[in-house]
Amino acid sequence: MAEHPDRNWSLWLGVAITLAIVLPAALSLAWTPYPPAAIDIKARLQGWSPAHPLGTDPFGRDVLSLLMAGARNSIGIALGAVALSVGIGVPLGALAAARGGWLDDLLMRGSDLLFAFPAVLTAIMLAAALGPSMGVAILAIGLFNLPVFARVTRSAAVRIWPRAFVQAARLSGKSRTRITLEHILPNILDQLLVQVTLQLALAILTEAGLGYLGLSVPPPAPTLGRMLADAQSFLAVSPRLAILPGLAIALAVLGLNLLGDGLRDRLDPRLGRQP
Amino acid sequence: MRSLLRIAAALLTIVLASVLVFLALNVLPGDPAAVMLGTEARPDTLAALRRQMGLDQPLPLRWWQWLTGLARGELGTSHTYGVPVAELVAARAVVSLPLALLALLIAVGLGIPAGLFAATRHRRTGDLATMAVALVGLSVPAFWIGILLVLLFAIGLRWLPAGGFPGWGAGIAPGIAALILPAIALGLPQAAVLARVTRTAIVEIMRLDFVRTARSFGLTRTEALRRHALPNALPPIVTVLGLQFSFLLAGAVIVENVFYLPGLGRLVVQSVGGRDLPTLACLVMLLVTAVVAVNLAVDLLLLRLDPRLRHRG
Amino acid sequence: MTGLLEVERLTVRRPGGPPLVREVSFQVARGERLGIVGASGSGKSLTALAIAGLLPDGLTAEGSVRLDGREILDLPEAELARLRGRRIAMVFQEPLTALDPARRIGRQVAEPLAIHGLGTSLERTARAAALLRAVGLPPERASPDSFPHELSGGQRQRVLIAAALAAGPDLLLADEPTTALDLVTQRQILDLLDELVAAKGLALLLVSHDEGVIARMCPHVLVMAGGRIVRAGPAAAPSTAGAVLPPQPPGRADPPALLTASGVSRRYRLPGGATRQAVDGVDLTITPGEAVGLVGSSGSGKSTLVRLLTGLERPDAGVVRLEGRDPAEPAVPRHPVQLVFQDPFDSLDPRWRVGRILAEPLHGLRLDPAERHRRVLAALAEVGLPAEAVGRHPHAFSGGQRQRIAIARALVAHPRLVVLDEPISALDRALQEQVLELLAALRTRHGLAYLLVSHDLDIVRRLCSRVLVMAEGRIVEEGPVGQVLLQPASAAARALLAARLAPPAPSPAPPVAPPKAWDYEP
Amino acid sequence: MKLARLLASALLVTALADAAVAKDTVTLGQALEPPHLDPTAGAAAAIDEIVYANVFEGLTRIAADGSVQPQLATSWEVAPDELAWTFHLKQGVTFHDGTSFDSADVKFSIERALAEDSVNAQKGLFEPIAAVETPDPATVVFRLKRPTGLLPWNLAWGDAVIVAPESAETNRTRPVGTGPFQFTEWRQGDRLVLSRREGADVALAQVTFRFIADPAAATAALMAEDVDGYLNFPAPEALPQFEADPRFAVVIGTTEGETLLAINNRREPLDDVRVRRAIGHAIDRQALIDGAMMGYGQPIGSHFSPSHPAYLDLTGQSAHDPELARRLLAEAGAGDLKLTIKLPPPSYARRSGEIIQAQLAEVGIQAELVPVEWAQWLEQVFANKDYDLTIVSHTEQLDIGIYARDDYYFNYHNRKFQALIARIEAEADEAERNTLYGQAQEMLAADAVNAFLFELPKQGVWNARLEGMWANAPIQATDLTGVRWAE
Repeated sequence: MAEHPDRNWSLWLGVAITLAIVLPAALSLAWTPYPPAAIDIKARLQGWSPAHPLGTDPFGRDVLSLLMAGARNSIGIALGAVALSVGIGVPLGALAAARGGWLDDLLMRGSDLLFAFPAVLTAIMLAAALGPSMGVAILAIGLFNLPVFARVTRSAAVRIWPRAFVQAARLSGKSRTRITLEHILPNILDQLLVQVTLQLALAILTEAGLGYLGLSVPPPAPTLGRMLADAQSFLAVSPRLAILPGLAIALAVLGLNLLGDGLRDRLDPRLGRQP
Repeated sequence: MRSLLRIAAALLTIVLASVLVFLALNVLPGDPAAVMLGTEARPDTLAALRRQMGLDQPLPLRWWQWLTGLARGELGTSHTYGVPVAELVAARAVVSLPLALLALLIAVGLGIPAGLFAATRHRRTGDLATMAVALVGLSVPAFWIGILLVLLFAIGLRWLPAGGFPGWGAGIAPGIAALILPAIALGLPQAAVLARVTRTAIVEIMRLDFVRTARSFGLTRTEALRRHALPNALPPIVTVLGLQFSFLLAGAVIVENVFYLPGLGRLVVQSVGGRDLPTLACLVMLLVTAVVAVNLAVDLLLLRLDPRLRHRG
Repeated sequence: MTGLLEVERLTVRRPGGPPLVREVSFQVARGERLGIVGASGSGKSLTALAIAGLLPDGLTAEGSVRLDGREILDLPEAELARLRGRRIAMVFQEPLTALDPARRIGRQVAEPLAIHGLGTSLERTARAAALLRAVGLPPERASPDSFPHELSGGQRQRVLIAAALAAGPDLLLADEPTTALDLVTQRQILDLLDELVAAKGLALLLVSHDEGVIARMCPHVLVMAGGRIVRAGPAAAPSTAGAVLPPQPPGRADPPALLTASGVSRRYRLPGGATRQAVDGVDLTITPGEAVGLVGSSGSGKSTLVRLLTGLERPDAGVVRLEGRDPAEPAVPRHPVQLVFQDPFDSLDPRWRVGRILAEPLHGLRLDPAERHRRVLAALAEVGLPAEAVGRHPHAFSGGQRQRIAIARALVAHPRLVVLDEPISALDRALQEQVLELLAALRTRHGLAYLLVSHDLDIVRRLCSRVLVMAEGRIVEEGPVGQVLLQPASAAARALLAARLAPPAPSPAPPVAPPKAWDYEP
Repeated sequence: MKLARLLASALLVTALADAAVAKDTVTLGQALEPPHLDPTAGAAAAIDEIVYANVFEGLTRIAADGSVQPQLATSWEVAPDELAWTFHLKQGVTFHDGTSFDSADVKFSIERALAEDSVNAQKGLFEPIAAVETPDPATVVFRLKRPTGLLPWNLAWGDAVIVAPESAETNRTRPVGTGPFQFTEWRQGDRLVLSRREGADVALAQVTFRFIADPAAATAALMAEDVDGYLNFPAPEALPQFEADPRFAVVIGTTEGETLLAINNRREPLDDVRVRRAIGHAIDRQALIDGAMMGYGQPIGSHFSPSHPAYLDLTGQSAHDPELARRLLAEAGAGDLKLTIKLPPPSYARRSGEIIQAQLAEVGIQAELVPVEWAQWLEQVFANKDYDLTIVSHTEQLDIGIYARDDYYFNYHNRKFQALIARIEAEADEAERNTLYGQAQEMLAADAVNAFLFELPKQGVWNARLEGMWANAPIQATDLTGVRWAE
């Protein structure tokens, strides 16, 4: 029986809110009411209207299309960054747990070193060196999250290695790598999944910060972060321009956090022991 | 013995960081001299300035001079401002450090009680409501909160300045007044994080046997939580606090922008833009050292808090 | 005269769920001792917890619990808390996690006094010291300033008992107080409880799954099953000692050794820098088809020796040979030796289907899939499980069934030696019987050699012909089962024998068949 | 003596700081913070915007209407052969540190700018001077290599202010000049305070510059009255808000900032004039001004400021005509052109970039926007000429001469144009110079060297009760000498 059945509302609410942001973003790959970059100066700064349900921005672009494309780019960057940190962090953590000893210390010290660098600084230097682009944003955010996954993987894997079924696998002569792939990773998948959702949320927030400093994707590709940053000075003229992207960011982060909490409760280690 | 090992590891991290920093900074495209002389400068004047700044010497030599200078405490002069780097960075640290501490104070003052309150009402409305508020606090970008605070308190009610920093010379009160709004903007999201961590840690511990033992001695559920669960929940809370403080030091650059505070974060952005290498190098070393020091402090504090760790010395 | 504790139609359930404790009623008079025995899941622990008002989250209790005639079941938390520690005390099963890790034991023993405001702090510290001495923990054995993690399981249980009795309760509820301890310590704790309860005239409600423990401590017994009391009355007379297995006839003329260990030793570096000699210069040989027992109290190095013999760990010194080859070498085929673990819930990967679990030991052998599948089905049949179990996950099986699956896994690679590390101690009494019979049958059917590791001499007597007694990392005694277990020479063996309680119910030992090789070689 | 004076001024300052905000102090916001405070050793506009005419003074100065006025030199005359200029100096002038001002200081300042290791950003201004003679403390004579009618105008630049040998080296952090205001305090990243010298006849006793670049923060600072005004407000989009607020006066003026879409004239196919003219015709200047600058700013057809008498309106030659642009591109065989536009940080560049990208797309030119920082722009675009198009505003006054420099990043080498510029520099008569300026503008427009967009507007916003603030910006300066609070 689920440990607290009524707690699952956070899972479903999380799924609902996340989809409310992800679906339009995915849709924007194929279609948006207007091309996001279509500038029409005469139609600038209009309020909502049948033609433009969410109004237009200072260059006359359709805000709804911008939000959809912006969400797509922001989520794309977040996914890319988390994929990068999972792709490198998880194997590192697993290796540290499998080998232990001096390699374990070395890897963990290495991730501390990476952790010591403030993320913002890494992003700024990367953007300055390579010029702001989607790749740089992904690299900057991904590098910073890497130690988180290394640590989570290592501490989860270290608890699985002494389990009896792993000893049985070692007895059958399987190599450490094969045991990691067949026994260790599947059993820590749920904890990783929770981290993925939480780190996605954090990545979207960090992208918003980078956008504010002008280090995220260059124009004309919109991202939620830069839309929010550009709209700051228009706050008095039309607050809608700042509120909408801010709301989209908040909803995306809220949805992913709820999803993460819901997953953590649903994937409670019920499988191991009979209640 | 173990703590000696840890201190040595921390020092190693710092030296390694210095190599990484110097290499990274010198690989940045863009010539500091050009930045200073602007669009009209002639090639010969550029060369003169570059000689003046010592940029024409080979890289390893400059790294060695810089590192030994660092050890001796000479941090060189800023390329952009022409002021000794130590002075410049100190003036900024005097703003960023109190801001980070104030934000941390707000985070602890709001976050931990909220987490405690939610834990005591586990799975009842009090818990869900607090956690919902915490989630919202977590989801809103810090600079958005900043802007809203300015609109309300600075422009609307005129209680607090919209930004800037009068300097501690003008007295403690105006200094604090200038830091309140930015500290709230920075502190709220961190409070949300802290509330969630505190609640989860306490709820996990409340399930453990020794809490039930304590209740069997005659404590009510809430008394057992405060006397037994909270002390055991301190290690995870302290760990998160350590991470948050390191983030607040340099991660606050965006809030510093919104409130135009002369903090470390903005100096970082400025130095990268202006290719002010000595300042940037000193800044990064300061931030890395601070983070390593904070991690070390957290480790040593954890030793005291959790006796089980103490045996591992 | 009303009893001290009167429980009437007590029912415990998760709101809207089936009752876990159904209409339980009983009485305990002042100074009287009542035992409740039942298999795990029979609701015996929940009954005790309900009385103390310490049910886990989400469970509710109905019916009536009266203490000295006063209804306490529906008391608000604050009022009920005032009774706990002062009138009703409890001792729990897991001593390792029952004490606050961040607080010194002296303060934890004194805490009930502080909570109920008895005496000044000086008096409380003195009282705590006296209590610790009373439970056999004078300052020289365990200083009041030490932390729980510095004490052994047995010592921590003593601290718990001292704390429970600190505020002078009238009723002591003991929920499986000795289950997690090894036999020797178990005996000492029960003696301590017996003496203290008598001395302080306490009423005792003792809950356990082990009739032996109940029989020893309580005149009256309730037997619970499925949440109900199924039998009540005086404790059953201790059943007669089981028949002794006829000593194993010595094997054929000295066959070539299957497994040999000479001068094997292993040291561990403790976190504090000190080192512990887990195994110190052990020599042993096991011949094909032979069943050898390895006994010793916990901490004697049994498990470490098993890890060295099976090649899971490399010894610091000495040599291990399995059929002439070193099992720790990666290249050496591993299937000749298999391991069955103690905890059935821990020995199967929850994410894998049973079919894939059973096929894992065949990893090193180059067998085509059809042959693999045939072997898996054969192994399942041998342990009496349906073929369709192949497609299901471990959490769909009970503890006993999982242990059978673990045994099947050990068989599938046609091993010559199976090492059984405490194979049945985690199972209920009834299940232990079935698994023992299965193991005995498999040994005769396939001519397997067994190395049975256990702290329970009865099981060793029933399965093994020879036994090794281990203490502080060394083999202190070795010899045929009959001789070692009847006239033990070493002190360790004698302590183990003394700690043995009511011998298990008799059951006919299977006839001994000469070892027979598998119908074909792999 | 010097110590006493320093102590006195220090006391004065602390007294002032504590006193309630008496109506003789003002706090001005400024978008960019100067790297240092020596105008003779750096080109950043922010330096001049603080110290020009306030802290440092030159022999001559540019007034609010753009004309050249006497300052440290009361009068000057040129010899018949136009190779010798004699300047008569004001008497009784002292530097802030008490040292006296005389012809020796002028000789030192000019020779310092001309020196081999000089770091003066406008070294070219002094190039025609062969020698500086000081017959007596009150007179200076310049011997020229060639007639230079613009000498008084050149000496009015911020880079030509007069410094004393005793304080020259420390002017970067503690400026010492002859101006009415002296340096008091500078907290990098936050504020800079100047205070009135004893006996200086200026209304303000203390001026504080607060460095706030972020548009939203600048708006908030003004609305919360933390700051009394901005000479040039960084966010055009916030101006309507201030126009509607009686507390503030919004004064839109002109600057010397010609904003252009610079074209690399040496890079294929941009070396073909038809392609450059097509780019010019593709751009709708008014839509660009409305979109990027909220409607503030004047369209320009060549590299010249509309506020200057010699300005010619040549916008007609590159009017918005997408059809013509497509035809020109087809003629030049550049149907599907792919270009990059490098954008420096300022918001005028970043916003114009997005609009121009869309307008170029209309005529079939695919432009990719590449945002860069100043350091990268200076290295890639300015030094290495590694760019197709870039958007930048040249804010130096009367700087059409840059098209005559061979090393300049436009890669425009027109001997006829270079000869014309040389004649302008030599011409002493102003009317004649203006007609020559007209020919220069027409030549640039005809060659379509760049797509000339608009003149950066000066968006002045300050407290309505503040008088004497400049409307236009003929030179990069915040002249506070005439500023005071209305009674």
